[in-house]
Amino acid sequence: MLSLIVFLPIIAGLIILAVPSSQKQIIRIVSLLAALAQGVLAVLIWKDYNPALPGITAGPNGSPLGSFQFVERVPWINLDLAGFGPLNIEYFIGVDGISITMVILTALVSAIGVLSSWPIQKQVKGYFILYNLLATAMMGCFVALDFFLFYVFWEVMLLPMYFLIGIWGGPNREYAAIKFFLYTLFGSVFMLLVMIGLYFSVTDPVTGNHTFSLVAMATQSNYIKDAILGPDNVVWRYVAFIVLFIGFAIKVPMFPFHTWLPDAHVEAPTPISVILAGVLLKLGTYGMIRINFPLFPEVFQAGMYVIGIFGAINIIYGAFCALAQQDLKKMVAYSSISHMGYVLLGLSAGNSEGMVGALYQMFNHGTITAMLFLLVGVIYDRAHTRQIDKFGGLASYMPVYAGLVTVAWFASLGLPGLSGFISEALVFVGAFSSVTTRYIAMVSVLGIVFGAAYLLWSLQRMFLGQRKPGAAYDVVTGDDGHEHIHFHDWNGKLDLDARELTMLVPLVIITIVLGIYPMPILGMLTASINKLVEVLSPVVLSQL
Amino acid sequence: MDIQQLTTIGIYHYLTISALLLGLGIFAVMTRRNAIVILMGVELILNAANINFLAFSKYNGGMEGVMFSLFIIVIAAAEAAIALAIIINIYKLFKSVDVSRIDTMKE
Amino acid sequence: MFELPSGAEIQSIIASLKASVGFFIPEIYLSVLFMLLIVIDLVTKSKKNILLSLITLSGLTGSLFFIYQQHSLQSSEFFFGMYVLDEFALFFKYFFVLSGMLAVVVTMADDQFDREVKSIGEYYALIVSMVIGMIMMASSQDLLMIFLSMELVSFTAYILTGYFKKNQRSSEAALKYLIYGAVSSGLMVYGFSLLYGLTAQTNLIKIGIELAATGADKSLVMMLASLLIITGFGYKIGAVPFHFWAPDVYEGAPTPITAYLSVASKAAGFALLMRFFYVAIPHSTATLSSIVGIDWVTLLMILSVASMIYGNVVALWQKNVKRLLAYSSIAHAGYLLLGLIVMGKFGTQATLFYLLSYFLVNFGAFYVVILIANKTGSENLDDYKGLGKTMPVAGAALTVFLVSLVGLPPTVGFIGKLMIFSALLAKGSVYLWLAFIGIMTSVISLYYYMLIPLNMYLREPQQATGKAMNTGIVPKVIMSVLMALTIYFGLFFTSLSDFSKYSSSLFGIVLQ
Amino acid sequence: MHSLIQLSIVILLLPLLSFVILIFFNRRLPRRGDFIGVGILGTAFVLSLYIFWQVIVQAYDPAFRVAWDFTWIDLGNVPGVGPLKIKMGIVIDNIASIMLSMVTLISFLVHLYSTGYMAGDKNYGRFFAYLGIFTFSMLGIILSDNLFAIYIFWELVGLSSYLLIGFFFEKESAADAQKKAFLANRVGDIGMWLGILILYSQFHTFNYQEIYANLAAGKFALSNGWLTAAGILLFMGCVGKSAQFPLHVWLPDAMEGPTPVSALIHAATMVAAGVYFVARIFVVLTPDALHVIAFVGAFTAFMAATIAITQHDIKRVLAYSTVSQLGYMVLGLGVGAYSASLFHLVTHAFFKACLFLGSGAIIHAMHHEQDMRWMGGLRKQMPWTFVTFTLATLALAGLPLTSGFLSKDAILAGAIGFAEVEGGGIYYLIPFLGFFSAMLTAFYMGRQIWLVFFGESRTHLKPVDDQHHDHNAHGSHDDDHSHHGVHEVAWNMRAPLVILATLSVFFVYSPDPLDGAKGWFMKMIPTPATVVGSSNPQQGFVHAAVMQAPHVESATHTVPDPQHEGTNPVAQHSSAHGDHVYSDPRQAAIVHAGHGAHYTAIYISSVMVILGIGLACIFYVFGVIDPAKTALAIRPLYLFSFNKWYWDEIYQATFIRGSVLIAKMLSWFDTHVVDGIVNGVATLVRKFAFLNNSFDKHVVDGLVNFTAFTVNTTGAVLRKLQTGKVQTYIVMLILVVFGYFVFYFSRIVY
Repeated sequence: MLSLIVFLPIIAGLIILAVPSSQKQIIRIVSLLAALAQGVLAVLIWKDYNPALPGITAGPNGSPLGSFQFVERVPWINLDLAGFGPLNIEYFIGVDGISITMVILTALVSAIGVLSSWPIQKQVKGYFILYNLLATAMMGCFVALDFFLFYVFWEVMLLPMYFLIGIWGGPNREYAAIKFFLYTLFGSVFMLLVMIGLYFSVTDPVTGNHTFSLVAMATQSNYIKDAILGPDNVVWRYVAFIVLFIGFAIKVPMFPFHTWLPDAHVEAPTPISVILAGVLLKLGTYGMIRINFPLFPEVFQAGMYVIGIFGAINIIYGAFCALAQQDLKKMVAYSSISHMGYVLLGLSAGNSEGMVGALYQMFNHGTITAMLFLLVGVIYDRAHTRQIDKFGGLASYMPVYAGLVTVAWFASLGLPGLSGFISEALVFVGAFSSVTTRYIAMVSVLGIVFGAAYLLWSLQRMFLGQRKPGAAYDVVTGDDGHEHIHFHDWNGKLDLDARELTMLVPLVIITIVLGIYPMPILGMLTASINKLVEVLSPVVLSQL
Repeated sequence: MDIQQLTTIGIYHYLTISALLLGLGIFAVMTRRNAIVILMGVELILNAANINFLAFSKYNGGMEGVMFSLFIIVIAAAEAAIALAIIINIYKLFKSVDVSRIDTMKE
Repeated sequence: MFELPSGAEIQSIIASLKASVGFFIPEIYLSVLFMLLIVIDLVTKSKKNILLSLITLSGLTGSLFFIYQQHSLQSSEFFFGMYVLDEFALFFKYFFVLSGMLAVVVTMADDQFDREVKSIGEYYALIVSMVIGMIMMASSQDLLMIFLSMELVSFTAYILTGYFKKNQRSSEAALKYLIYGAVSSGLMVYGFSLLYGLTAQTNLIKIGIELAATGADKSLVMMLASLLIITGFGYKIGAVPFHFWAPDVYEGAPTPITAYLSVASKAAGFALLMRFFYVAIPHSTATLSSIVGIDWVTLLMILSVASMIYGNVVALWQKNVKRLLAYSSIAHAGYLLLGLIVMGKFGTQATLFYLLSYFLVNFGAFYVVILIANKTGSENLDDYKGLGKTMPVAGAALTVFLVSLVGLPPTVGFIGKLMIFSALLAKGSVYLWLAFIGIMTSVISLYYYMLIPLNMYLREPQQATGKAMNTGIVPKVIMSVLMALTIYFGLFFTSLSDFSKYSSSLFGIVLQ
Repeated sequence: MHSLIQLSIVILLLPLLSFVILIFFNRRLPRRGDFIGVGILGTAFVLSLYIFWQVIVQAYDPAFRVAWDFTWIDLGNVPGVGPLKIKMGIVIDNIASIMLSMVTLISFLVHLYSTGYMAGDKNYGRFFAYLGIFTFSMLGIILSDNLFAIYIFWELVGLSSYLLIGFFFEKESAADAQKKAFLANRVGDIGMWLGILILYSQFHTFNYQEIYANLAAGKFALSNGWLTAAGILLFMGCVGKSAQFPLHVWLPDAMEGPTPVSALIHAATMVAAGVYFVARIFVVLTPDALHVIAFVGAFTAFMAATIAITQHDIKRVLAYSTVSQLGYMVLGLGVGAYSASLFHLVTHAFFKACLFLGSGAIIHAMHHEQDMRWMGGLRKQMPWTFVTFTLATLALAGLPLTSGFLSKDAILAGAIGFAEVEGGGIYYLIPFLGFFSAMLTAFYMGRQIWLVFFGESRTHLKPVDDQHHDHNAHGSHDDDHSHHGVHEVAWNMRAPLVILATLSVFFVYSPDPLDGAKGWFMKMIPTPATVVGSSNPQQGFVHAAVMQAPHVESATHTVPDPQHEGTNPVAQHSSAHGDHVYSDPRQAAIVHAGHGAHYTAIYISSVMVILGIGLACIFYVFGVIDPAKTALAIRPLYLFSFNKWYWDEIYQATFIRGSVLIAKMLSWFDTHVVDGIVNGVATLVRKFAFLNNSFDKHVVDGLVNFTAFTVNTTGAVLRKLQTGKVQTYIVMLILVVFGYFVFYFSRIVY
C-alpha cells in the first residue's frame, strides 16, 4: 500500500514517457490521475491508521511491527563486504504518527501542485516527468525507515528540483537552481558519512548484523560501545549530530543557511514554489525528528537551547526580512523562514506540547504556505509582476480573490480559528514550559507582532485604499456603470476561475476545520511524540 | 682480456657510473629542446638502469639482471622507432622538433 | 661465465613451460586475433569498414569465453613465477576485454575517423594488442614482466594517440605522451634495478620476503627505489603529481582513445600498483617505514588527496568537455587510491567496484560526447547550449552519466563512492579526514559536471537551429542501455559487489 | 449538561450563524439579509434575557455558577505530566449572565440602528455579517471558562474590529486605522499570552478554577515575582483591548469605522472586554500587580480626559471619553473596587452606546459632518436625539440620579479607601486624578452638548474645499444622500436611543439614587477573594494560600481555616456589611474603607461635576471667557492636549520607524552579508574567470560560496602549471621526485 503511494507518480511518469509530447492534455491528465490516486490512498491509510501505536523505536518484541504500521520490509541488498561482514540494506518502509501526517500533506500538496501546473506550456512532457519523479522522492523520504533508502530518496529529489527551477523558472533561474543544488548537496554529503558511520556502529538486535534500519538506530542499546559512533566516542557523536543537523537545517532552512530559499522561491514557477514550501522544507525538520534527535538524544539534550536560539532567530529575522520586501513572493518566502522557526523552537523545547506543536506547525505551514504561493501565482499570472506597490485597492475589484487572500494571510499570521494558530500556540506553550527554552520563547513571541505587521501591511498596500499611480492595471468603467479593472495582456477571468478555486478552496476548508478541531491530525501525532519525548531522555522530564 | 682483472673493481664503480649516466640523462631530458636529443637522454637513463642490472646480477649471482638488461635494450630500440615516427610526423605538421614550440594545448 | 643446464633441467623446464601454456590461452588467442586483424587489413584495403569492427568485436567476445574457462583453474603462478592467474587477474582480463570492445563500439560511432583515417585495420589491431598488454600488466608478478607489459601498453597507446596523422593536436598529444612516458618509465626501470640490487630478486613475492627480512638496513636506497617506481606507476594511473601528460593527451587523442586510456590504461595501472603494493611491499608487519625506507601509505595518501583536489579544482576552469573529463579522471584516480590506502580486502573490493562503475559511466559519457561532436563538430561547452531539446536522448543519457560521476544516487557512481568511504570508515576514525576531503571535492565536482546539463537544458542555443539532430537508432539504443545499466546497478549492485569481492583475492598474499 | 449551558451555547452560535449566512448569501437575499442579522440578534437577546432572569432574579445567589467543558485537544499520556488534555468549556455566573444580556441587547440595537444608518452602502450585507462574527467572539469571551479560549476569542474580536474599522477600506485613513488597531492589540496580546504561558507552565491547565485552586494550594513553583509578572502581563491584554496607556492610541483612530461599530465595539462591548478579563483573573493579581493596574488606570483616565476637552471631531471626543472611562474601570479594579468597576462597565456600556448612536444620528443627519465646529442648534431639528443624548451625557458626567453616578462614585470611594489602606502618600494621587478627571469629563461633555445642540447652525462656516474633501473621502458611501435639510432620524435609529437612554437611569440598578451598593448589581457581584495573599510581610505567600477562597471549588475546601472562626475582627466587620468573608485582610480592609469613604466620595465628585459643568457654561453658554482666547493664552498646553500628548508622533518616530529601519537593515544584511559573504568574492572570481561571465555568476554563496572562491582561485593558479610545454612537465616530475626524496631523507637522517 505504501509502496503504491510512493511509486504511483513514477509509474505515471513512465506512462507519460510513452505519450508523444504533443499530447499535452493527456500528459496533464495522467499526472493528475496519479496525484488523485495518491490522495485516495493517503485517505485510506489515514482511515486504517491506529493512533495508539507509538512508532519511533522498535516495538516490544524488538521488531518494528507493533510499533510502526503499514510496514513493508523486504531485503533489498545483501552484500558480503570483504573483511568486514554482511552489508544488509532493506527496502523498509512504514509510517508512525510523525510520518503519516507528512504523507497526507505530501499527497495533498502534490495533487494541488499538478493542478496549478496546468497553465505551463513549455516542454510539458519533461516537466511532468520530472514533477512525478520529485513527487515519488518526497513521498519516499517520509516513509523510508532504512537510512540508505532515505538517503537515496533524499538525493533523488535534488536533480528534478534543479531542472524544474532551472528550466521553468524566472529570469534569474540558473543562479537559483545551481545555488539550491549545491547548498542541499553540501548538506547531504555529510549525511552520507554519518550514515556509513552509523552503519558500522549499530547492530540489529534480531539478526545481529550491522544495519541501516533507522528503527534499530533509534535504540541506544543497539550501538556497539567502541564503534566510531558508539556511546564511548562522545566527540564523534557530537560531530555527527552537528553535521547531520546542518544537513537538515539547510533544507529547513535555518538562519545562516537560508539564503538559497528566497532565490529559489522567487525564480521557481508557482507549482514548484508550492511543492518547495509545502513539502521540501518539512523534510528538513522531519529528518531532525526522525534521525537527528532520536539517534543522538544526549547531544540533543546538550544542544536544545542552541536549536531554540536558532529557532528564535529564524522567527524574528525572517519576519523582519519579510517586512522589508517589495516582491510579494519574496515576502512569502521569508515568511516561510519565519514560520519554520516556530517548528525549530517547538522541537527545541523537547517536551510533548512543543513537539506536537512543531509537527502540527509543519502540517499547517504546508497547507497555508501552499495557499499563499498559489495566491501569489494568481496575481502574477494576471499582472506579470509581484511588486507590492504596483497594486492597490484590488479588494473592490476582485472580491473573491481578496477574500481568500485575507483568509490565507490571517491564517499565516496565526489567527485563532485557523490551523496556524493552534500549532504556534502549542509551540509556545511547550517552549515556555521547558526551562531550557523559556526565555527564548519569551523573545520569540515578538514574532507574532511582526508577523502580523508585514502581512497586514502588504494586505493594505495591495488590496485596500485606491489604485496607485503606475499600478499594473487600469480602472475602466464598464457599460453597466460599475468600475472594473483591466490587466494588460490578460484575457482570462478577472477574479478567480474554476481551476484556481478548486486548488484553493480545499486548502481553505482544511485550514479552517483543523483550526477549529485539530484532533484529526493531532490525534495521530500524540502517541508518537510522547514516545519520542521519552526516547529523548529523562532530562527534559525532570524539567517539567 | 682477463675477467679476473675486471673483478678487482668493486660494484660501487658500476653504480657510480650508472648514477652519472642517470644524472646526465635527466639533465639532457630537462634542458634540451630538441625532441630527438631528449630521446637520447631517455636512452641514457635506460642504459644507466642496464648497468645497474648487470652489475647487480654479477654480484648477486643469478641471471635475472642480464635478462632484464637484454630486454631493456630491445624495448629501447622499439621506443626509438616509435618515437622517431611520431617526431617525423610532428616535423611535418609543425615544421619543427622543438618541444617548447609544441604547446597548442595547455591549461 | 656460467655453465649450461643439464638435459634433465631442460626437460623439466620444457615440462613446466608446457604446463604454463595451459594458463595462457586467452593471451595467445588475443595475439592470434591481433595478427589476423593485420592480415585482414592488408587484404581488404578499404577505409573504415564495418567488417573489421565486427571481426574485432566478435574476436574480443570470443576471448571472453576463454577467460571464462579460466575460472575452473586453480589460481597459481607459472612461467617460473613470472606470471600469475588469480581472481584479481581474471577480473581485469574481463575488464580490459570489455573496455576494448567498448572502445571499438565508440570508434564505430565516431565520424571523425572517416575524415582523418585511411585504413582502420591496424587501429583495431593496436587496440587488441593494448588489451593484451594490459592483461599482462594485471597478471605479471615479475619486475621484468611488469616492465615489458607496461611498455607494450605505452607504445600502442602512443601510436593510437597520434593516430590522426594530419591532426596537429593528435600528434602533439602523442609526442608529449611519448616523452613523458619514456622518461617516467625510464626512471621506473632504474628504480627496478635498484630494487633488484637490494633483494637480488625480480619476483614480487620473493622481493616481499626479502624486504621483510632485510629491508630495514638498506632503507635509504630502498627509499629512492620506491620513489622512482611510484613515478612509473603514478604516470600510468595519471595521479597528481604525475598527471601532467593526461589533460593534453586526453584532449588531443581521438575521443575513443581518450575514453579507452582514461578507463582501461588507468585501470591497468591500478592493477599493477595494487599487486606490487600488496605483494612486494610487506605490510603484514607493523610499520612500513621501519621495513622499507618509505611509508607507502602516506605517499599514496599524498597522491590521492592531491589528485582529488587538483583534478576537481582545475576542472572548474575547463570549457572543452574532453579536457574537463580528463581532469575529472585525474580526480577519480584520487578516489580510487583511497580504496588502495585502506590496504585490505574491503579496500580492494571497493576499488574494483569503483573501477567497474567508472568504466561503465565514463565510456557512456565519452560515447555521448562523440555523438554530440558528430553533430555539432565541437567539444566546447558553449556549443552544448540547447542540446537538451535537439538531442533529448543524448542529453538525458549524458546527464545520468554525469550525475553518476558526481556520485549521486540512484546511480552506480554513488555506490562506488559509498563503498570507498565505507572502506575508509571501517578502519575507524583514522581515515575520516580522507573521507571528508573526498566528500568535499565531490561537492565541488558537482559544479563543473552540472555545467554541461546546465548548458544543454537551461540555456538556449546561440544560433537558433531548432532542428532536431537525429543520432540514429543504434546509438540511441546503446545510450539507453548504458543509462539503464547505470541506474540499475545503482539500485541493485549486489552482483557487481560480489564479483569485485570474489576478485579481490591475489595470489601469494592473504589480505585481511 | 445544565439547561442554561445548552441555552448559552445556542446564544453563542446564533451570531455565528448570521455571519455564515450573510457572508456567503447576502447578495442573494432581499435587503441583503439585514433582517436575518436583526432577527437572530433579537432572538439571542431574548434568550439571554431568560438566562438573566434565571440567574439573577430566580437564583439570586452571589456565588451562582454553572460550568461545563469538553476535551478539545488530547495530548495523550505526556511523559512527566501524565494524561494531558486541553479543555474548552463554558461557565455561567452572575457577571457572565449580566454581560450576556448587555452585549446581546446592545448588539441587537446596533443591528437595528444600522438598518437605517448603513442603508445604501454597497457592502451593506457584509456589514451585518461582520457584526455577527463580532458578537459571536464577544459572547465567546464572556462565556469561556479558560484562558486559552478567552485568548482565542480575544484575537477574534480583534479580527472583527479590524474588519469593521476598515469597512470603508477605500479610505487610506481607514486602512491605516484598522492596521494600527490590530497591531496595537497584538502587542497587548503578546503580554497576555506570556502571562497565560507562565500560569500554564506551572499547572498544565488553562481552566480558571483549576488555576485558582492550584495557586491557592501553593503549587506555584516559581518565585512570587513571576506571579506578579504574570498578573501584569495578563493585564497587558486589557491594556491593548481596553485602550489603556500606553496602547490607547488605536481607539481614537478606530473611529474611522462606521458609527454603529464605534458604538458597539469601541464604546460598549469589546473595549470593556479588557476590564472583564481583568475581573476574571482578579484573584491571581498580587498587590504589586494591582498597584500597577491602579496607576495605569488613573493615568489613562486623566490623560484621555485632558485630550477630550480640545477635540473638534464629535466622535473623537466620545472616543477619548471612552478611554477615560475605561481608565476608571481599570482604576477601580486596581484599587480593589471590583464590583464597582464592573458596575461601571455595564452602566458605561449603555450610556456610551447611547451617546455614540446619538452622534451617529447627528452625523447621519448632517451628511457625514463630524466636526462640532460646523454643527450647532440641532436641538430643534432633532429633539429625540437631543433628549437621549443629554440624558446619556449626564450619566457620563456622573450627575446624581443617573447610573453613571452610582458606579463612578463607587469606584472613587474604593479609590479613597484604597489610598487610606495603602497608607496615603503617593496613593492619594489615584483618587485625586479620578476626581479631577470627573471634573474634566463634565466639562468636555458640557462643551459638546452646547456646541452640537445649542446656538445657531454653523454649517455655512465650513470651508468649501474641506467639505468637498470630506465628501470624497466617503467614496460611494453617501452618494445616495442628496443634500437636503437636517431632520430627525427614522424610528429604527430612534428606538435604540430611547432604550439605551432609559437604561442609564438609576432605578434600573439601585433603589437608592445615591448608593449603588444597595442595588442588586453590586450584591450579585461580590469581590472574589484573592488566592495569592497580601503583600504584608507578616502574612506571607504560603499562609494566604491555605486560606479558604470561598467560591473557588478547590482541594483547599477541606483545609481547616484558623481565621474563619469569626476571630478575625476585620472579617467580622466586613461581614457586618453583608458581604461575604474576605480571607485576605488587605482586601477586607480596602472594601471596608471603601464603604467608609462612600459619602466623602459623593460630596467631592458632585462638587467636581458641577464645577465642570459650570466651567463649560462659563466658556460656551455665557461666553464669559472666549475659548479661542484661552487657547491662545495657554497655547502650549492647548497644543499638547489638542495633539493628544503627541503619542502618535512619538510611536511613529520610535517603534514604527524603528522596526521598519531594522527590517531594512536586516534585509540588506541578508542579501549582502549572509547571502554573499562571497558575492563580493564572486566578483573577485569574475576577474579570474576566462569564460563568459555566466560561469562565475553561479558561484554560490555563504559557506559553499567561500569554498567556491578558494576553489576557483586555487584552480586558477594550479591550472597555470599546465603550461603545455612537455619539458616543464618533466622538470616538475623530476622536482617532485627529488622533493619527496629530500623530504624522506631528512625524516630518516634526523
